[in-house]
Amino acid sequence: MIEEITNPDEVEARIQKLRLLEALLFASADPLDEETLAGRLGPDANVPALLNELRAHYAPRGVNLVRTGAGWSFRTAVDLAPLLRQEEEVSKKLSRAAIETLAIIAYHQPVTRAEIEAIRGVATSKGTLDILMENGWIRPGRRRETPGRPLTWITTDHFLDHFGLESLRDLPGVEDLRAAGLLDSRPVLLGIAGGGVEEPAATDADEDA
Amino acid sequence: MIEEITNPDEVEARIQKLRLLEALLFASADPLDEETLAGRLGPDANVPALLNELRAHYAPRGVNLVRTGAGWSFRTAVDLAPLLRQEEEVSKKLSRAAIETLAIIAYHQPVTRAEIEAIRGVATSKGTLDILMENGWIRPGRRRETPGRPLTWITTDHFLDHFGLESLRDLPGVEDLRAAGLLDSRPVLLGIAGGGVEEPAATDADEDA
Amino acid sequence: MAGEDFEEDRLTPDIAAEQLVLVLDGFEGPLDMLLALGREQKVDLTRISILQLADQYLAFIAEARKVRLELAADYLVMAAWLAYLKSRLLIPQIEDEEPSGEDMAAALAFQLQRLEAMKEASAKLFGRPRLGHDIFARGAPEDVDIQRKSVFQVTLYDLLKAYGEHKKRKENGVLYIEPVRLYSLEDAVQRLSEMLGRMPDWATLSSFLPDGVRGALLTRSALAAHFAATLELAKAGQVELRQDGAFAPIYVRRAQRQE
Repeated sequence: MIEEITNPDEVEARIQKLRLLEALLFASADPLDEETLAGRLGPDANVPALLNELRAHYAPRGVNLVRTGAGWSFRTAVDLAPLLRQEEEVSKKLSRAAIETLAIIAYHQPVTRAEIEAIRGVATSKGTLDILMENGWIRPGRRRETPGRPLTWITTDHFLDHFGLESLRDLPGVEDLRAAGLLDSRPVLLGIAGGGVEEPAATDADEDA
Repeated sequence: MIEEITNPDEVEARIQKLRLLEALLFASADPLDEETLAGRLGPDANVPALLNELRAHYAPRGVNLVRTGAGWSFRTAVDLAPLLRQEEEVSKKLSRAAIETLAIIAYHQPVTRAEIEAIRGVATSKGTLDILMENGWIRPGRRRETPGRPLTWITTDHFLDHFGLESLRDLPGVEDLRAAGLLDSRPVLLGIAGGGVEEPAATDADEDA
Repeated sequence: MAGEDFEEDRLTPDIAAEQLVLVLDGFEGPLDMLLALGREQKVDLTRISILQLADQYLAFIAEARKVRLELAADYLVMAAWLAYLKSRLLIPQIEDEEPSGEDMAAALAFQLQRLEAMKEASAKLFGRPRLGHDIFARGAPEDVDIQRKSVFQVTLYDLLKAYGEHKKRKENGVLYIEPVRLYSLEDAVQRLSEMLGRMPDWATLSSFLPDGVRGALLTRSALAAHFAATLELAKAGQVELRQDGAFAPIYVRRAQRQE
C-alpha cells in the first residue's frame, strides 16, 4: 500500500495524511478539488499521489473514489447500481394538513370525517385520508350508530410501529405537550405571577365542539 | 481477508456481498439496522459476520464502521476530530437546563418530568423537553403505572449515534453512579420544588367534538 | 400616595439589587444555588457542613430581602426549610418527631450529591466527540432510500408538533379580556397552597406576601387577598392560624394531620 518510503516516521505521517484525506472526502457534501484538499492536508502533502493511492485502494471495493470535473468524491460502485436501486420512489414530505389530520385521528379516535372537519375548522381535501390509508397508518373503524351511520377512522398497529409507540396510551397527553413546550400556553395576563410559582395547570378541556 | 473459504465461487460471492454491504452503508447518512441490511443482502448472507469483517477492515482507516443501538453506519474516525472540526456556524447553543435535563433522562431513564424536577430542584421550563425532542434525542416512553399514570421520557437511538455510544451501558461513569446509589430518581426531600408529587392525571382525550 | 412610592424607590439600593439579580440569574433554582455554595466549602460533598450551608443560604436570602429583591417562591420555601432544619439540628430532639434533623440533613446532602453527579455526567456527555461537530456522517448520501418503511418522512415530533400547533391556534382564537390589576383571591390561595405544602413550621402571614409588588392598590389587594386566602384555607381545614394579641402578627402553618 505504501510505496518507496522506508523511514518509519515518514510512513506514519503518510498514513495519517491518507486517513485525513479519506475522512475529508467522505464527509464532504460536494466533490473537493485538489487545491482545497492541499489546503487541508498541509504544504508537505503530495495530493495527487495520495489521491491515486486512495483510488487504487478503493477500486475493487463497493465504494470508489471518482473524479468529476475538477473535484474528487466517493461514489458507490457503478456495477452495484441495480442492486442498490430497488425501488425508485423518492421519499416525500407529508403535507401539513395530512400530519394534522393524522394527529387528530390519533388523539380523537374513533372519529368521523365530519368530526375531523369540525375540529380542524376546514374541509378535509379528498386525498388526505387516502394518503394516510395508503401508508397503512389509519383504517376504517366501526360505523357510528347515529343517523347516516357515518364511518369512523382509527389508527393501525403500523401507525404505532412507525412512530415508535408501544400503545396509544403512550401518546403524550395535552398537559404533557404543554409541559414539553409543544403547545404554548395562552398568554399570561395576570398582573402578578408569584415569582417562580408555576403557572396553575391550565384546564385541558377545550372549547371545541 | 476472507477466511476458511476456498471454493473460488464462494469467495467471489462473499466479496460481492461485502461490496454491496459497503455500498449500502456508504450511501446512507443514517444508521441501518441488521434486519434492513439482511433484507437487501438476501437470505444466504451472514450479516453479522460480514459486518464484523467490514468493521475490522475499516478500523485503522480514516472512516470507521460503528454501531449505535441497533444501527450500523460509517463515521469519520474519532482521532481525526481536531483536524476535521470546522469553524461551526454558530450552532444553536443549548441552555444549561437542557443539557442537564438530557443527562438526567439518559442516566435515569425511564424518568418522569416530576422526577427530573425533583433531581434538579426546579421546575422544567417550557421548551426544554421540546428542544431535546426536536433534536431527536428523546422521546416519550411508556406511562408509569402509578397514580396519574405520568408519561416517562427515554433517549433514542439517534442520541447514541450523536454521542458516539454503542449502547446506554457506554454512558460515561454509569456503573460507578449506579453503584454509588446516585441513579435513584426518587424524590427524597419534602420541601424542595417538584417534591415528587406527580401532577394530577392529565386527561388525555379531550372533549372535542 | 405617588409621593410615598417615589420615596421608597429612591431609597432602594438599586445597584446592590442588580448585583444580586445577576448572581441569582446564574442559578437554576435554589438547589443549584446550594450546590454552588457547598462547593465553596472545598470539601467532598459527603462531608459537607449542612449547618454552615444553611447559614450561607439564609444570609444570602436576608441580603436579597434587604434590597427588596423579588425572590421566587422556591427560594423562600427553601429558606424556610433550611431555617427549620437548622433549628432541628441545634435544638435537642423532640422524641416523637420524624424525621430527625440528621435524617433531613442527610437527605439534603444526598440531593446535592445527586445533582452534582448529573452535572458532571452532562459535562462528560457533551465533552464526548459529537456527530456533526467532531465526527461526521457521509456528507453526500446517495439517493437510495434503503431504510424506507414508508414513503413519507414523518417523525413523532412532527406529529406532536402538528397537534400542539392545532391546539394553540384554537386557544388563540378565544378573546381574553385583560383583568383589572388586583391581586386575586385565587392567586393568593394558589400561592399559599404552593408554599405552605412545603413550609415546615409557623411563619408570619406577611412573609408570604410577594416582594416587589408595586403600587399601593396592588399591595393592599395582595395583603387582603392573602388574608382572605388564609381564612379560606383554614375553613377548608388546610391551615392553622395563630395570633397572640390584637394587631399582633398573624402566623400560619399547614394543618397538622392527626393520626
